Amino acid sequence: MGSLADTILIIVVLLNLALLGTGRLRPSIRLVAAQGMILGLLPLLVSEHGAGLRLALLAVATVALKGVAFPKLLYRSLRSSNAKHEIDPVVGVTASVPLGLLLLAGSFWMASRFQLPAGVEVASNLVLPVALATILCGLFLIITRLQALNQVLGYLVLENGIFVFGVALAHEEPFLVETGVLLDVFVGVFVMGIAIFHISRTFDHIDVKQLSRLKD
Amino acid sequence: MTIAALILIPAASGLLSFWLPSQLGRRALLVAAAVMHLGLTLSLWSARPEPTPGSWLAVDTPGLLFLTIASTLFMASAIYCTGYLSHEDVATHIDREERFLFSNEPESVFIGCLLLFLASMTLVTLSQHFGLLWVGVEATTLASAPLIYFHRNHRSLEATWKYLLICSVGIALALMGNFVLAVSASAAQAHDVNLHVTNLLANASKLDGVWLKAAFLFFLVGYGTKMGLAPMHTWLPDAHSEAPSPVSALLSGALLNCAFLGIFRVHQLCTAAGEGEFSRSLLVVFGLMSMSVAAVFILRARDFKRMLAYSSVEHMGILAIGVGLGGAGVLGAIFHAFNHSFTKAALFLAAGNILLVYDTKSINDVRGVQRRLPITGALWLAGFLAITGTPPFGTFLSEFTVLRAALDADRAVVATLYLVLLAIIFIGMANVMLKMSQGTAPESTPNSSKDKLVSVGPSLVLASLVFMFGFYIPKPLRNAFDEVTLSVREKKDSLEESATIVPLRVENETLTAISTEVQSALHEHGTEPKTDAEEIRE
Amino acid sequence: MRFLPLILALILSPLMRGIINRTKARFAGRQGPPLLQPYYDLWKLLQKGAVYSTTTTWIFRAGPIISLAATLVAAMLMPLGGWPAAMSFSGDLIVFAYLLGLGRFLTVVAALDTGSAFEGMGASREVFYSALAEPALLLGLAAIAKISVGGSILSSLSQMHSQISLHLWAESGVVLVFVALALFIVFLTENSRIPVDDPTTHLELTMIHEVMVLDHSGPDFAFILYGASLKLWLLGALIVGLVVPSSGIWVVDLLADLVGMIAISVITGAVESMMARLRLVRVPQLLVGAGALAVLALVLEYKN
Amino acid sequence: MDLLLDGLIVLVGGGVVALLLSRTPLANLVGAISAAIGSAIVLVPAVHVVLQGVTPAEFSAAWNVPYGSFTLLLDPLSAWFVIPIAGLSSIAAVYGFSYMAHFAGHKSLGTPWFFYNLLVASMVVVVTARNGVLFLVAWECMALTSYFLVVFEDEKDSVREAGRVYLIASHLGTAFLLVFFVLLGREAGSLEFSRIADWLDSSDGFSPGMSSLLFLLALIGFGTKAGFMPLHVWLPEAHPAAPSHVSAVMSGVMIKTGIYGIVRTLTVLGTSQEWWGWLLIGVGVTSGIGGIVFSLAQHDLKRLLAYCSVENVGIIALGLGVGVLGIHGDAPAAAMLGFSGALLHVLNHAVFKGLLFLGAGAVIHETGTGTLDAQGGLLKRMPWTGATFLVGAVAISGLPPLNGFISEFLMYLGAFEEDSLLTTSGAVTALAAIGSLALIGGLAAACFTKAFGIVFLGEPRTDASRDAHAPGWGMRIPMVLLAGCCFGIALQARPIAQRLTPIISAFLPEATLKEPKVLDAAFVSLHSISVACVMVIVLGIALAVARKALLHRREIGSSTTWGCGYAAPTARMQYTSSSFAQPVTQFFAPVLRTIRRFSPPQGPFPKSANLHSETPDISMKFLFRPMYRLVDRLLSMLGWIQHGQVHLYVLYLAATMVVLLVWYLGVAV
Repeated sequence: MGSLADTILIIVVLLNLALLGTGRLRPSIRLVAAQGMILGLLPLLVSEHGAGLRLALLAVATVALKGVAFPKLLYRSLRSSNAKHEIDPVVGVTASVPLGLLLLAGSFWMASRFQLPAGVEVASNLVLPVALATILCGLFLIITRLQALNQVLGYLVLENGIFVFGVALAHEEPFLVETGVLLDVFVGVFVMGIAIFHISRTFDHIDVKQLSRLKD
Repeated sequence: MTIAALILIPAASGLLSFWLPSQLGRRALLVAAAVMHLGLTLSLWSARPEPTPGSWLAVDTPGLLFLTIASTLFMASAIYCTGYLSHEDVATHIDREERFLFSNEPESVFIGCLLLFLASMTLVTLSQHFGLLWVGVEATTLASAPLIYFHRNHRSLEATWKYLLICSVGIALALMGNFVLAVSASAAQAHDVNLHVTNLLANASKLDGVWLKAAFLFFLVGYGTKMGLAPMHTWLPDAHSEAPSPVSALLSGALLNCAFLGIFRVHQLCTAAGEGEFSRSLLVVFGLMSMSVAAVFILRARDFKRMLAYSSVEHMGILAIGVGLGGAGVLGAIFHAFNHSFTKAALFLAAGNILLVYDTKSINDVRGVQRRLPITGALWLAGFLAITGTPPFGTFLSEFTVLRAALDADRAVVATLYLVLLAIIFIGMANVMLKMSQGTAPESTPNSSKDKLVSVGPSLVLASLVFMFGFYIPKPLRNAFDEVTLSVREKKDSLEESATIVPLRVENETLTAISTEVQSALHEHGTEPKTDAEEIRE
Repeated sequence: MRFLPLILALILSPLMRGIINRTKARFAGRQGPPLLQPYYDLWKLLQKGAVYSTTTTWIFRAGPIISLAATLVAAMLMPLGGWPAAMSFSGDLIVFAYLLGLGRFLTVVAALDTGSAFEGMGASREVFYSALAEPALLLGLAAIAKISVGGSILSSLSQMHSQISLHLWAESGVVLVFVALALFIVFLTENSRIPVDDPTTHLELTMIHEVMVLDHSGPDFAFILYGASLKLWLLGALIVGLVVPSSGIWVVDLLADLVGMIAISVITGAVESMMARLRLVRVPQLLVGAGALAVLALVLEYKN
Repeated sequence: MDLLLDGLIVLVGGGVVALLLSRTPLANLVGAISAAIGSAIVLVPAVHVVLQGVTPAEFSAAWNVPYGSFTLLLDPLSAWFVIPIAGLSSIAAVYGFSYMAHFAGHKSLGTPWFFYNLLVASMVVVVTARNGVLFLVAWECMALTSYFLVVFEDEKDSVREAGRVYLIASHLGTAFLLVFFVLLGREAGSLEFSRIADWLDSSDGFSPGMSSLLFLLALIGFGTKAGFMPLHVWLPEAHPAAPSHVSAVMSGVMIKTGIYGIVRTLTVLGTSQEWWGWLLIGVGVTSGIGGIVFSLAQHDLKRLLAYCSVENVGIIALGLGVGVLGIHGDAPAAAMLGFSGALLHVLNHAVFKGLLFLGAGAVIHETGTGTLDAQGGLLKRMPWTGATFLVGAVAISGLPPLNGFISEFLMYLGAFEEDSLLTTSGAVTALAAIGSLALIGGLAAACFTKAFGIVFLGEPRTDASRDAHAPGWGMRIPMVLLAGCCFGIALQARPIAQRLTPIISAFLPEATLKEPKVLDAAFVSLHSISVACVMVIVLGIALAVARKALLHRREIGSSTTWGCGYAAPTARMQYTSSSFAQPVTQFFAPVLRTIRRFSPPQGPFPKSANLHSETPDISMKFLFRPMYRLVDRLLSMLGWIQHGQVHLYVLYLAATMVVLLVWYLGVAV
């Protein structure tokens, strides 16, 4: 079962790299959706004593949100904006991939410095590095990609990374909080979607580089 | 019951106001909800209700303090809003700076979000579970975003976007912090340890230090973003300057404190787990960074609302330093949170009046406020003195206490930097705010409105509260401060310490720094409170 | 009998002027005016009426009176020939200096009262030079106080004078010489003699004291002249008292001091005949030099 | 003690009422009366304490702020400072009533009176407070209220700028006091002065290093308020800007609270070191000579007076320095004389500086300008003002028969004593004191002959000064009163000085004498001085009578001033203030750095020629402004941080997170 978790995590990493490699928005959304879907399975695998009802519900909710709802929202705002692909990212798409690998290496180092406290068992020892890598990858997207939509995607990837960590390590997260978290993320993305809609309507572009009137 | 009411009243009335047809009704609802909320909050001071089942929500002293701040400020800006909204013309109108047409957000949405904002802040202050706390903080972001976008023009949209993105990312890191904390908690052998604050504090010693500290890092950056600690403060000046003034008042006075509460609770945990030194040093570093950044931009301020925003960054820095210094510094910090919130809110509301009349945020275009708007002008000057920590305002006492903590702790460098930065900021603000309020007013201003009770009343009340704190701190409040202060002392080895203290010192210190009730309480527990100085020297 | 020094000062002070003028005349190879000429002048002036400028106020009339009054009181503080002064108390030397200052203040103000540029000019120089002379005077006195009495609280001019003995000369003669020199420069300045000022002319723009009193006439001018000569006498007596060692026998001392007064007048005359007036910009240097002498004297005193 | 509180209550209450009356004509009356009466009430217990030498019980009220308690004590030292504060404030309030009257209508008079009353109250609290926090609060209230009085005419740019400089300067000064008190409290374990005293008795006091640090902090913090050079920059700006009765109070007594602070510090620290004496004398020499030289270079009457305040606090510092030296040179008599001189000069300066500022106010009130060269011949038009101003001028030049001389005489005596008794280092310092006192005296005479001569004597230089009228009795009486005090103190020199001895030995046990007879000699001479003063006056009168007799039945001609035969003299041919001061200013040119713009007359028939000269404050120009610019430039280097690029903002965030993690995982773990 650990092996299965491993494969999922590796897929997640690959998806990160793929995401870094694409400049066009539509495929990027698709990739993030895929990542969400995959992660939906994770809860079912983590706990040794079978998937309880709580985890099952969590899995369903995750898939529903990360895999279906978010992409829908993002497609909507993509249609509303006339942006098709990243104009000129701070770091070019091709250059992003090797940097992504560097981030991966870095996160492996970090993970190596953490040793899990006694009494904490984890589905796979890939969990921590992958989680960190995904988080960094998300931040990297937000920082380098200048299309507002891409930044939302970056935010989602970041969220996914945290999700990986949370599901795999923090068993004591009560259901109430889980749902609260998901709800918040959902509303967050929803509001961002609206914001993007407004941006594209008022500025007829969603290039955040040009959103820099407010400065000192 | 009360706890539920505190959250549900604003939430429900918020949702209600989305559909409420009559404008008058909405405003009435706003004020009514504010009044009820404030009433309930004050009632908490007399009797604290039982925690909710599962002790998800409960009233503890730090929470109550920050809840009081939030509720009071909301009351003030709710009243202010009723006047403010009537000035905002609903029709499409010309933008001040870029000369294009735009229209305001529908008032129903505005008021609705305002109330939801209050609800979420209440949730933050009352939640006894780190996860729930996080949910609340994220909720505040989402509820306040539409408020910043009230004037639907380019700049406010930009500000909203920055606010959303940066804060969401920050909060996400805080979520990571939650999970890391959970890991460190699950290290504890006892399996009943979860993220309940009380529970964690009780089992603090069992927590895994490495992961706890890691968690603190995530929380510090995450909630620090929301709190406006440099260098994560970047969203703050934009949001505060573009939001309508009553909202700026709430953001700066209440919201930042809520985020601070998050950090404070983790710090409490670290101290309880004996890792206090770690969190303290980090807080001091970030505090100083924030003050320096604020100093830089206050000196070069061109827009008075932005200047006020940067001053918020400065004061958040002071809070961080105070807590970071520990001992009396904590007292100073908590007290300062009160002073700063009230002062800053008063200033933002006054700024709203100035903005309304002069129709510009540029400092160079505003002169002679105290002639054009006598009361607002006086408020502006008083606010200036208060915000720069000048006697006889409460801010002086709190900043003085923080300074004292720094010197007691032999942190000469910190103390010096602190004073130098305060001085620079004083000069910067003096240049701006005196220039604005004095001098001869222009014969004609874009808007001809005068000081009205509803527009100056709230800030007058807040300002006079700060003035009162300069002379008198109500007993319960004072005890609450002391309690919080004692709650973040290093619990370990305080017993053998108690033997070694010079009696004279303890007597003086406790007489001055810690009020006698708490002292006696401590005696019953057999632990002697140490002087702040020695606590840190040890 | 304490009043003897005062009485002598009141009677003899104009005589000093006579001696000085006679000396100068001799140097110039002239017969010169009679020794008593200053007395005749005073008498004549007292007989006259007065002319007042319409610009002036009561200050102009008060000036000569008060400055003379101040000088008279100062005269009460000055001992002579082993005779203690009419009034003598610790620190009277300071009062002495400041009473002369009061006199100067009033003279200057009276000069300004005329609203004339000349008087203004003279006044401005007067205040400046006296400001520079003041430190020299007091530092010099401090030096004497130290070597003679030691412990100012009990030191008055009279005691200082009585302490000057041959023994003291032998002990710290250098100090005495330096101080005497410093005080002599002060003496010349305060009495507006060459090389600082020229008492004989008063129309060139370079003049100081004489030009200040340009508009005074009649009794007022008499007061001024008498005050001036009194001042001359007092400062002279100060120096003489510090230079001439006292033997303790009063007749001897008195004669010695009177001789000293004559001597100092003659010296003054000689200096005036032999030296030219300094350029105004040089005067401050002279005065600073005097101050330096006094300090030097004290420093030497600490040496031994 | 109760009277003191009653007085404070009257002051505050009256102020609030005046504030509420705001623009109504009644405000002026209420404000002035409450200020005058309130201060008068405060005066009573103070005088009683000084005369009886008994300290009433301290008034203490709990004060629920950190480290705070509301503790007041009117010990002799405090009482000594309360006397000038209350006295001058009361007199100035009477004057202020008439002075403010012509602002009535177009300005709210309630506000300035509100601040005036609070200013007086806070000054009294400052000198009686016995708790650090209370002291600081009162101290800062004093600064603020006076600030608001300074910017009374804030429609003028110059006034606003002056106010800004003042506010910033005093705030920075207070920063040092904050550190001072915090360190004090930390060492002694409390901010209650009484507890600090207990601590001193019980423990072995402050370490030498710490006490020196504390003293330096106090010297800077209090020195800023007192106006020591080079911390005086705010003073010549702020005092001229304020309404004249306020300038009188600020310059006469408010800056003395700084002196009080330093004296009190010596008490609280319980120790002193010899080099403090040198330092104080050094400060005194700098401020004294520098102050009076700059004063001479001024063209504006009130600026001149302001700089002269710097000179006088310098003199006071000299006195204190002599005192400290005396303690350490084992010359208690000298110490006593030094301190007595300093404390007495505090009182004296309050009297004559108050008088002079009121006079200046009358002049400005009548001619509408303080520029010296726009005045002239005012003595004929406002005889009372002129006469009293002359008294003040003579007094401030430290000349007999007036009070200024008495205090300087005591300092001289002390310095002479040390010069004779002390070892080389101390003696040389004492020598410096003597020399500079003498020089300062001479220059002060120059400065005030100029001020009085140019303004009140000669012919009017402008129409404004020609048409000036005498001010009403409301403004005359206060001036006459103060002028009377100048004589009174001089003639009562001995009893007053004897009052000082117990005060000083109360707060400085080291200064008390083994054998008091030495000091009696000094008191004897004070008595003889008073006698001499009387003689001067009597002789003066006698001579006046004599002169009258002489001129009796003789023809008294009157003509124009003799101009070397020049037929048509005009007022413009008179000597101007700057030309009067020229020899001095030229001599001190390297210090003054006066800026001259001179367009000389040209051609045989020159059309026009003019000379403009101004003397900006050197420490402002060459010390503080550059410092400020430097800080500004340094901080501006960080200006790029807020560039508005949101993705880079996120970069900050991410970078912080990563750096922290790497630091933590790489180093901390």
